Amino acid sequence: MSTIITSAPALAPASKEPGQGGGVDYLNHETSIASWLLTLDHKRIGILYLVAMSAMFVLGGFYAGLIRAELITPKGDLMSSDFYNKSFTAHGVIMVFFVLIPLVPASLGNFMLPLMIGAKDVAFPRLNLISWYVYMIGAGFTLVALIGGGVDTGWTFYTPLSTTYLNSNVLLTATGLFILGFSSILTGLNFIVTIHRMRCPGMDWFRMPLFVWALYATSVIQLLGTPVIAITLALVGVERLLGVGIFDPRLGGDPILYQHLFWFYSHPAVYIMILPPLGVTNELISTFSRKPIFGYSMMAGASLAIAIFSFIVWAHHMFTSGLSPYAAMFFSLLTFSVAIPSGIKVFTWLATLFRGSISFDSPMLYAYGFIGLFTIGGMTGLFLSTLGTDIHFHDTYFVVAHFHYVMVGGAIVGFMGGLHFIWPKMFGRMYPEFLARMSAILIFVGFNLTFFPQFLVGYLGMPRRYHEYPNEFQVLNVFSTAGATVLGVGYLLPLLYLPWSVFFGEKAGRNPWGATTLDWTHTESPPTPHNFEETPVVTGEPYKYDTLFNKESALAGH
Amino acid sequence: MWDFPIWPESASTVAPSVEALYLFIVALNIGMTALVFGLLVLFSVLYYRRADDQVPPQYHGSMLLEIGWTAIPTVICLIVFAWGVKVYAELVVPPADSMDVYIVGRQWMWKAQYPGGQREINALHAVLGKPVKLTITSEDVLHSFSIPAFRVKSDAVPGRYTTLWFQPTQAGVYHIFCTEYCGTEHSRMIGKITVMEEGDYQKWLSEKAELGDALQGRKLFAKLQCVTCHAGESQARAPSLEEIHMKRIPLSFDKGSPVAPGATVLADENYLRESIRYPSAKIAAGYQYPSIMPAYDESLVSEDEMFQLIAYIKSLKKGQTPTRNEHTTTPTALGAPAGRP
Amino acid sequence: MSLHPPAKAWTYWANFLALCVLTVVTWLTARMDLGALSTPVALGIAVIKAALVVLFFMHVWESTPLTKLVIGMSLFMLTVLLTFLFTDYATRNYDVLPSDHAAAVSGKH
Amino acid sequence: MQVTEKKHAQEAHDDHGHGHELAHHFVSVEQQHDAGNLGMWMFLTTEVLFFGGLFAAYTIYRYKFEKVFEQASNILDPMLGAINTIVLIFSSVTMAFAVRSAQQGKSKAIVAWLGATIVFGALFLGIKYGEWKHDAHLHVFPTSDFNWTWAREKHAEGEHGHGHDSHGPELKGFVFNSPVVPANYIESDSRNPEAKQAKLFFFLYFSMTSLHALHMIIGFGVMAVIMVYAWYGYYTPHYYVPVESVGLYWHFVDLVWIFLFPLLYLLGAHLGAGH
Repeated sequence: MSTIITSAPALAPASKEPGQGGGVDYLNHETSIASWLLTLDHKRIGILYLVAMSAMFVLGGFYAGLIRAELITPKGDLMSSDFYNKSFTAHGVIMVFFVLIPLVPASLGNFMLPLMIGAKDVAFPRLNLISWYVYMIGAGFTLVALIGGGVDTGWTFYTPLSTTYLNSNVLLTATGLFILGFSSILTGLNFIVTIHRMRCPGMDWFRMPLFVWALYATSVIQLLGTPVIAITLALVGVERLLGVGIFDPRLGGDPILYQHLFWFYSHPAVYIMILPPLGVTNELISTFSRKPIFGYSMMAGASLAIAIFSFIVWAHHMFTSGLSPYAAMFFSLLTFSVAIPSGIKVFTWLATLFRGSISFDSPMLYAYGFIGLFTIGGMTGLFLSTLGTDIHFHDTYFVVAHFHYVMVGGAIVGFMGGLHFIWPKMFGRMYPEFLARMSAILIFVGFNLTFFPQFLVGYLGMPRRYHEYPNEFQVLNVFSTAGATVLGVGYLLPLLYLPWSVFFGEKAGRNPWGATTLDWTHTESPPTPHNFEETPVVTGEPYKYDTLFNKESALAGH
Repeated sequence: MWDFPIWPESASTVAPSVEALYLFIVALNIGMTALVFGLLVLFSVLYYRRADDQVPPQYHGSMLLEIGWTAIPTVICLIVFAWGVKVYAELVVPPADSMDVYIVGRQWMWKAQYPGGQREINALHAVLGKPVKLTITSEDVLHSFSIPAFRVKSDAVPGRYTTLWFQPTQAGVYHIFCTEYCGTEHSRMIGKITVMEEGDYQKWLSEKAELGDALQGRKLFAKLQCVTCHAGESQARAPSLEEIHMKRIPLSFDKGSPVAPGATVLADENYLRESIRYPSAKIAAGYQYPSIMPAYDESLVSEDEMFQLIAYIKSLKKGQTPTRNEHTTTPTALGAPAGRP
Repeated sequence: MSLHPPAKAWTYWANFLALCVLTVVTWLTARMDLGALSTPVALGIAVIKAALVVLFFMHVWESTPLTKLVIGMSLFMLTVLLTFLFTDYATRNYDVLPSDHAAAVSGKH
Repeated sequence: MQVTEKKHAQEAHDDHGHGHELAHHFVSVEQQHDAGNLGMWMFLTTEVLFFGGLFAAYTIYRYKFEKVFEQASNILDPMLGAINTIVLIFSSVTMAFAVRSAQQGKSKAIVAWLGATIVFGALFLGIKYGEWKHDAHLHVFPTSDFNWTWAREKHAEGEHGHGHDSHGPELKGFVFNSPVVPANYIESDSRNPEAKQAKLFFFLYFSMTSLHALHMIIGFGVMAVIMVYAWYGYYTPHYYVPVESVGLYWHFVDLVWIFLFPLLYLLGAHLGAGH
C-alpha cells in the first residue's frame, strides 16, 4: 500500500470537517448517568478521573490557602497548631496521593493512550473502571479521616510519631492509601499490557509518540514501587493496632527502616508525577514548532533511564537521619544519575525549537512555563543531592520550594498544557484562547512569586511544617502568600472557562493544532465510541510535518 | 519589625565551606537557567510562525550534540558530588579536642547537658573558637537539631546516638530549630545558642555549676550496682571499663554469640549505650553469652542518666574504678536492681 | 487446535519429584550445624526449587523473552531493595565493622 | 504520521465467531491471550515487591538480631514445615494439570484438578492452623500476650518429652484457649531485651505466613468461580486465560512458601537437632 494521507488535517483551528455535529461520538451515543458510571470506555474513564481529581485539587488547594494565610504573620494567630498540622497533612496527602500521582496517567493517559497507538481500548477495560472505583473508595476512606477527624503526621507518616505518639486517624488514612495503591498498580498494569499488546499494525516501538513512552516508564514505577509502600503502610497499621515495635526503637524496631521503605516508593513516586508531564511536553513542543523531537530515541531512553534510576536514589531523603556516612555518599553519587537524563530532555526540547515554526497557542505557553519551572526545579535539586549543602537545606523551606517547582511547576503546569492541548479532542470544542493564555501567564508569574521566596527563606534556615516562625522570615513569607493569591486566580480561570467551553465553545474540528499523531489525524473530535472506524496501519515516524503541509493537502482542506 | 535578610549569618568554621559550595551551585543554576530561558526567548523571537502553512526543516538529531549534553553535565555532576563529599567530611568528622555536650530531644524541648553537670533547656552556650561535639538522642519521636547559622543539622533518633559538631567563629546569639516534624508543638521546639568569649563562658559555667556529669555518673554507677561486677582489677564477671572509650574491643564469637568470628567493635558512645541497654548484643571476648548483666531499659536509666553514665565511663582512668562496699548487692539476671527513688 | 500445545504429563511429575527431593535435602542439611554456610545452603536450595517451579510449572522455559524480562525486572528490583538497604545497615558505625572502617568514621585524626 | 488504513477489525470478527471468546477491542484470540498472560505476570511482579517489603524487614532484623532469630526459629517445627512444603508442591502439580486440561479443552478435567488443588491447599492451611494453635499455647503471638521466657521453657519441656500437660489454668474466650502465663514470667520478660527481638521475629513470622494464607484463601475463591465456569464448558483451547492466570497465581503462592520455609523454619533447625 502506498503511504498516502487519507484524511488531511485541518489547518485552521476553526475549520470544520464534513459530518461534524451530526455524528455519533463517545459523548453523545449514551448519556444516562449509569452509562457514565458503568462505562468501559477508556475515554469516559479518563474524564471520570479528571472530574474526581479536579475536586481533589480544589480541596488540596483550599488547605494550601489555609497554610499560606496562617504564615502571613510569624505568630500562630489564625488557627491552632493542631489544626495547622492537620491542614498541611491534608494538603500533602491529597495533593501527593490523590492528585499528582494519578494526575496525568489516569486522566490524560487513559484518554490518549489507546488513541495514540491506534487501539480500540486499553487491554483490560473492566479493570480500568475498577481502578477508578478503587480510587474513589480510597479517597472516601482518606477524606473521612482527614476531614472528619484530622491526621497530623505529615504526608510522610514518619515513625514512631505516627505509630505510637499520635491519637489521630492514622489507621483510617493508611487504609485509604493502601486501597488507593491498588488503583495506581492496576492502571500501570493496564497501560504496560496495552502498550505491549494493543499497538496497531505498523506501530513499532520507535514509532510511538513520546507521551506513550513516558506513560510506559511511569507504569513500570507504579508496578514496582507501589506494593512496597502498601506493605509499609500495612506495617504501620499493624504496629498501631498490635503494639509490635517493627519501627519503634523502644520495642526493638528501627525507625530508619521505615524511612528506607517509605522512600523506596516515595522517591520513584516523584517520577510517577513528573514523567507523564515530561511526555506531554514532547507532544506540545513538537506540534507547536512543527518539528520532530530532536533525538527521539535518546528522549525515549531518557524516560526509561529516569524510571530505573529513580529506584536507586531514595536515601537522599535521609542524609541527616543518622544514615551511615558511606551509604550517604553512595546515594548522593547515584542521585546525580537522575540529573543527566532530565538535562537531556531540556536540551532536546531546545534543539527541537531551533529553526522551528513556533506558534504561541495556550498549550505552548504552558509548555514554555513547564520547561522554565522544571529547569529551576531540577537545577535546585543539585543543592539537595550534594551532601555538603543538603545538610543545611534538609527539611527547610528550600526543600518545599524545590519540590513545588518540580511537582507544581512541573507536573501541574505540564498537565495544564496537556489538558489544553487535548481538550478539543476530548469535547470537540475550543476554549476561549485569550483566557487560557491569561491563565498560563498568571500561573507562571504567581507560581514564581509564591515559591521563589521560599528558596531564600529556606537558605535562611526556616524549617518546614512550622506553624510559628521568627520575625525575620516574615517579609519573604508575605511575598509567598501574595504570590499564592495570584496563583489561585490562575487556577480558578480554567475551572470556569473549561466547563463553559464544553457547552458553548467553538467547534474544534478534527485536528485544530495540526498535530501528526493518530489521535489527531485519524479520529474525529470527539472520537467515536470505538475510536477508529477502521484500524489504522502506521508506516512512518510519529512526528513528520513536511508531508502534512504540502500543497495538495493544504488545498484539500479548503 | 520588618527586617529582610536573605543571607543567614555565617558563624562557624564549616559555614564558609558550605557557602562556597552553595555559591558554586548557585552559579551553575544561574548559568543553566539563563541558558534555557535565553534560548527559549531567542528561538521564540527568531522562529515564530509567520504563515499558517509554514513547514520548518525536519531535523532528527545529532549524535555529537546528544553525546555532548550527556557528557558535559555528567562531568559537572561529578565535580559537584566530589566537592559535596569534601564538605560533608568536614561536617561529620569532629576534631579530637572537641568539648562534649549531650542533647536529648523530647516533645517539645531540647535538653542540654555539659560535662560539668550544667543543664539547660532550649538553650546552649559555646565558646568562641572552641569546637563542640554534640551527641544527640531523643526520648520519644524523631527530632532534628539544626543551627542554620552554623550550617549544621542532625536528626535526634530514639534508641541511638547521632553526632554533630561545630566551631563558632563569631560571637552572638543564633537560632536552634527542630527541623524534623515531631507533633503538635513542633514549631515551638526552638532555642538559642549563645557564643561567648572564653572568660564570659567560664563565668557563666560557674554560675550554673552543679555536680559534673561524670560525678553524677559515678553516683549512678554505684547506685545501679554496676560496680559489683565491673570491679576494676577483678575481671572474672565483667570487663574492666577503665579507658575503654574509643578502644577497639574484640567480641566474643563462641557458641551462641550473635556476631561473626573475628568481629570487633569500636567502643564509642553508641556501643556503650547499647551494652547498657542490651548487654547481650555484643559481648567482649572472654565473656559468656548470654550476658549475666541485666538489661537497663528506659525505666531504669533515662536518656539523661545514660549520658551521665557514659560521661563517667569515658572519664575512668586506670585504677580509678571504685571498690564495692558492703551495701552493694549483686543484680540478678531476672529481677531488676532495686528501684530508684 | 490450542494456542499453546500442552506439555507432556511426565515433566510435571518429574518436576514434582525433584522438588520433593530438594525439600528433604534442605531439611536434612538444616539439621546439621553448617555454621556460616547454613543460610547460603538453605537459600541456594530454595532458589533451585523456585527456578524449577518458575521454569516448568509456570512454563517460563518455553515462554517469550518478554516474560523473562518481566521476571528479571521484578527480581532486579527486589535485589536493589535488599542490597541497597544493606549499604546503610552494614556500614553504620555502631554496628560491627571491619576494623579499619570505624576508625575513619569515628573521626580519629 | 504516515498511515494507511485497512478493514482489520471486521475481518477479525468474521474469522472467530466464538461469542465470548474474543472481546471487541482485541483483534485476535492470540492478542487477547497474550495480553491476559502478560497482565498476570505484571500482577505477580507487584506481588514480588509486596512480599519484598516484608522480606526486607526480615533481612534487616535478622542481620541485627541474628542470634535471637535463630532461637526463635527453633520454636517452630521444621518437620511440619517440610510436610507443608510437599503438600503445597503437590497442589502446584494438580494446578499445572488443571491448566493442561484447559489447553486440551477438557472442561470436566479442569474442575477435577482444581478441586484437587483446593483440597491440598486446604490441607496445607489445616496443618498451618495446627501450628498456630501450638504457637498460641507457647504464647508467641506478637500481642501483649507474647512471652518469650515462657515459650522457651515450654518448648524445651516439649522437646524433652514432658508433654504439654503442665500448663497453667486455661484462659477461656481466646480463640486458641491458651494457658495463662504466671506473673513472674511477665515480669522477667519485660526486663529481657531479647524478648523484644524474638517478638519481632514472630511478628514477621505471623505476618508473612498469614499474608501467604490470605493469598491462598483468595485463590480458593477464584478457583471456585473458575470451576463453575469450567463445568459449563466456558473455556476452550482458544480461550483459557483465566485458568492459566489462576495457575500462575497459585504457583506464585507456592514460590513464596518455598522461600518462607528456609527463612522461618530452618534458620534455627540445627539448634533443635543438637539436643
